[in-house]
Amino acid sequence: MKNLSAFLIILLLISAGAALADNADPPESVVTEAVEELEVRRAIDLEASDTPEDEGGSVSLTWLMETEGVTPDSLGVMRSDPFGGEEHITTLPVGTVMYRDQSANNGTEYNYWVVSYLGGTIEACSDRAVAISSAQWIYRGRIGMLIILFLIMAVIIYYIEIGKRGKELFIREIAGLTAVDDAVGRATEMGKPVLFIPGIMDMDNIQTIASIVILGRVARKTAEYGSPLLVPTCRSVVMSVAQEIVKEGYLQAGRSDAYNKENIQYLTDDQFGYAAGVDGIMVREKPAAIFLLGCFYAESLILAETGRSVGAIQIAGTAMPSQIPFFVAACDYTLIGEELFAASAYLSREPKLLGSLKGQDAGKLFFLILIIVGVIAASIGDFWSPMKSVAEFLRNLVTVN
Amino acid sequence: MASILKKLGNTDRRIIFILIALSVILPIIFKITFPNPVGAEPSRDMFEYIDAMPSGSDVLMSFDYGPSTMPELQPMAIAIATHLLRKDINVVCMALWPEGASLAQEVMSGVADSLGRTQYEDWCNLGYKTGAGIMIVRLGSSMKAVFPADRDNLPWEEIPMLAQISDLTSFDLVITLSAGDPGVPAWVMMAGDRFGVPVGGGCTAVSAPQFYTYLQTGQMVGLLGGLKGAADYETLVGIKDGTAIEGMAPQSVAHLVIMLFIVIGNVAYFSEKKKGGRR
Amino acid sequence: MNWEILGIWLGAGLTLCLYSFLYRDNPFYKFAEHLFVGMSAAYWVIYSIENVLIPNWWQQMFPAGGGFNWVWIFPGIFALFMLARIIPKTAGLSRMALGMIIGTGAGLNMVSFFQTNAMAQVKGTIISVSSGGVWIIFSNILLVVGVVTGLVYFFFSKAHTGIVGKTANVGITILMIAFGASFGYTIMARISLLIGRCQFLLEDWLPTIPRLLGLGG
Amino acid sequence: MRLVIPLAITFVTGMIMVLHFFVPHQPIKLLGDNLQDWFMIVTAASIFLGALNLMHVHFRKIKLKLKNWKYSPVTLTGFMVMFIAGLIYGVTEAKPFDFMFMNMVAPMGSTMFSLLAFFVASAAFRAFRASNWRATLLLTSAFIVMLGQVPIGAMIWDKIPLAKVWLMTFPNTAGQRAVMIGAAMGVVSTSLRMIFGIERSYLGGTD
Repeated sequence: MKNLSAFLIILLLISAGAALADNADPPESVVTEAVEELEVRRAIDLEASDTPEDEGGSVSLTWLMETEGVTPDSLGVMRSDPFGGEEHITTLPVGTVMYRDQSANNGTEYNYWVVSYLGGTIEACSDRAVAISSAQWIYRGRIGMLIILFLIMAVIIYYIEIGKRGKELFIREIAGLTAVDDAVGRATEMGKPVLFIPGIMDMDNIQTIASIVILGRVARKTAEYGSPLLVPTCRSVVMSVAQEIVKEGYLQAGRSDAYNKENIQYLTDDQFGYAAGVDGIMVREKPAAIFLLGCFYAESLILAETGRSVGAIQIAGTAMPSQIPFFVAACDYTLIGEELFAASAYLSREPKLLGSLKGQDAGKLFFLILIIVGVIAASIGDFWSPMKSVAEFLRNLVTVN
Repeated sequence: MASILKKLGNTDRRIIFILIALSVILPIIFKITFPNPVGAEPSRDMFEYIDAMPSGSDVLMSFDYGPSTMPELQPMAIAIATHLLRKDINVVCMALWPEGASLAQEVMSGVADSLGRTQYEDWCNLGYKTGAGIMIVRLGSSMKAVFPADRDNLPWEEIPMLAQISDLTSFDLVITLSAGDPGVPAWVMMAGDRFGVPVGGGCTAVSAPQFYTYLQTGQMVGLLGGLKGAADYETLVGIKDGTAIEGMAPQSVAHLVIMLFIVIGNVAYFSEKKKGGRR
Repeated sequence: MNWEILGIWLGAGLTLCLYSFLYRDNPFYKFAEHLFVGMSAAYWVIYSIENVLIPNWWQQMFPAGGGFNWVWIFPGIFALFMLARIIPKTAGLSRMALGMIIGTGAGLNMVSFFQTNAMAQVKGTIISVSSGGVWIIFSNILLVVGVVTGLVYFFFSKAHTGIVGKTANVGITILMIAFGASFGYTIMARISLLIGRCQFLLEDWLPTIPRLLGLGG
Repeated sequence: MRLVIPLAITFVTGMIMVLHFFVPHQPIKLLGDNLQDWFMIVTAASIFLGALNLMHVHFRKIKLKLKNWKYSPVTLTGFMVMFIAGLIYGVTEAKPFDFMFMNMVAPMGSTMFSLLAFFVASAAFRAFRASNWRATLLLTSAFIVMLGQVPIGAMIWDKIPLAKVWLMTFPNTAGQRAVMIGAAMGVVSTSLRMIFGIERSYLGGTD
């Protein structure tokens, strides 16, 4: 913004100068004479102030240039301190109208002035301006954000703590999850296996973690219904975690005898290699239900396509924005973005997940109300000005500088 | 009818592959070109913003992509670089993706040679750094701390055009050519919102729809989305034989073919469903 | 044969090797794929040495003018911790480096995402919907309603029944239009990449064949 | 106990970055600047880690004669040739390293992803179904965008590009923004859990 205004000022000065020259329109000889008599242009309206919102040690200077007179070769910024020291800080090209002195000591009162050089000597000198540099503790334009962020963080931590103490936190039913049971049931009826694909990322990805939580639920259902569950993975760590989770699920359903470790296998780390491998499994085993939950990239399309072509019910879920559309178009149910995390929180009942979800909801609710009130105020404000300032206030609340 | 459709539904993938390949290859071979009108698109905003900049301005151009998205982003880079250098704007290049450093060199040396601009005076290539968003925040306090030397290890002090650059705010505009993460969001967050430097740029078509929200809020001054954005910019700058403009004809044909595929596929699906068959 | 033509043939040959996957998985594809993985990994390593480690670490620790900046030992130690992962016995040390990377990233992401993707977006949505022409008013209302109902859809503390359910339904409708736009753009992107390769094969590589034959004959 | 120091490091570094945003005063600025410099170096080391891992995987494949082990020497040779060329000649333009990047790595990289065009086409035919109202709406919006993006759309009907611009500017922006705000809240809460050590799965297990 400062750059822009400086630029505008220069532009104004140039155009003003041009306009003056045009208006006067004197004979050429007169102009030449006049120039010789004129003095060298000097800086005027010099202002010095502490650079706001910094770690200190800096003073900002702004000035204007006289419009009439001989243009100097360059400008110099000079400074003197209370102890009598006088120094030349920098040389600047003509046309500069601002400078930031980064070498000031905090708390020292400095005198600044700008000199005009012509032919290596000082030909003109501006008035002096005084400033003391200091450090600030906070960016003023960010205080509003600090307060809102702090409140939301407090709410999240509050809900996590409440959850840890064992209080029930309500989370709505996720539509895709009810479909899980139906899909597994149908696979059983048809006597075909269920295929679960936990994405292609490793266990450090939160989407993979969410996916594995849902795998636990699917495993329990397949164990109850007695249909085989296939889990090909793209990472060896995911494979071992998946084996544990599925085993646990079969144990809970009282069918640990039906658990088959061989059904959960690691294929390859390679993206397209994995897609080709899973395609092979789909074509061979013809699963009746396919779950595509987790972090997917470009291979999502290849997987969903083959799944559709073997006639399986497909339930997908990912937070990858560019893959969601493909899943919506090619699958029967899709958990969109955050629904994936909500589903895993819903199933695991883990306080840290549920609490975060509630805290995020509080944040969303806050913004929602802010938007609604703000829009109403702004719209009424077009006819009744007091409301305009309400809208302006709300807008400032969410403005960060 | 239904049986034909059913057969179509089971068509070997390879036939589909050949059809889509032909829809791209034929327009290229027969050099079909379509005029590419540029409406009130964000690519026009980008062009007008740069066009209004005075010569001598400093622009930071970040090459945040690799070979995998070159066909979309390289023509944008060439068109924007041509526009900037033609207007005598100083271009400082860098990369958030390692491959971007090499691609920047290729683009800039090509464009600069054709316009008679010199490296280190009119443009320079600082190269690649790790750290993405965190590195950009550091650029906000000191450019030289992050780039003590350029891509070819030439010290910062020995590059004349960098004398007037101290940190991100020294730039009048940041342009990012972004293939994903890190890319546009990192620049908008750090350079734009945190340090107040205007941000514009281009991205792959995959991520373009997301960034429309940054346009409405003014967090970005303009955006080129995918090959269409590149073709728009080539049109606006007046590059006649640009690869993106040339690509618009095969792109058109391929879009029609894919839409046709979707329609046929759905007709087959619904007619089978009507017959009582399960999916 | 000059270097330029050799380069084009190398590129074309490898391109065709990869495209052979469309027929079926085969040794040519596997060869090119494995070569690509190895070469691009080396590219990343070389750049992280030449563009990061040498100028930003080594030359800072041992400046050109001589001397030794001991502060720079610390990042070196953290970097070594990171590498300690390879040896199972020392793998635990990598948690220190991981802690630093995750902490720094989380700290930055928390404020940046909140500022840019939440606060600024809310600010951009607080607009007047009573001025301008009918069409502009309609469009602006759609924008506001879309954001509000979309947020309601992703609100998990209330069941989707009654008025909340109806609002969420409006939300998912707008979301589907947005996803449709992403869908269209993504298809465009994929096709563009194919066009780029076809342009290379047809316009750069094909013309070299007669040139080569001319050279040979 | 073994997690105490890493969690402390996460907390301290996270807090420095948060404070760096709000507080311009020393010593926060100095700490933040240093941390950012260090971060670059440690992430560069993690690129090394990835490469070493790759070598390890392929050596193991060869040793145990695992599936497709015959291709592992290709990866290793490719790595070594490129690596040595980079060390000897540097990254300068028109040197062997740059030549290999421009003529081998770049074409292969772009080809790998252009394969997806074919899979999109085949999915268009076999998988994208307007089977429910959501998918129908999605496909309709996609059609408008696909036509509006290319010159042929304007040739069919000159209002199509206008419709596309409107669709992108209003409904698309609204939808993307709702997702964006929601996801930002997710990032805030995840980062918060990490900084305060509530989430520690990334450190490998809990104790």
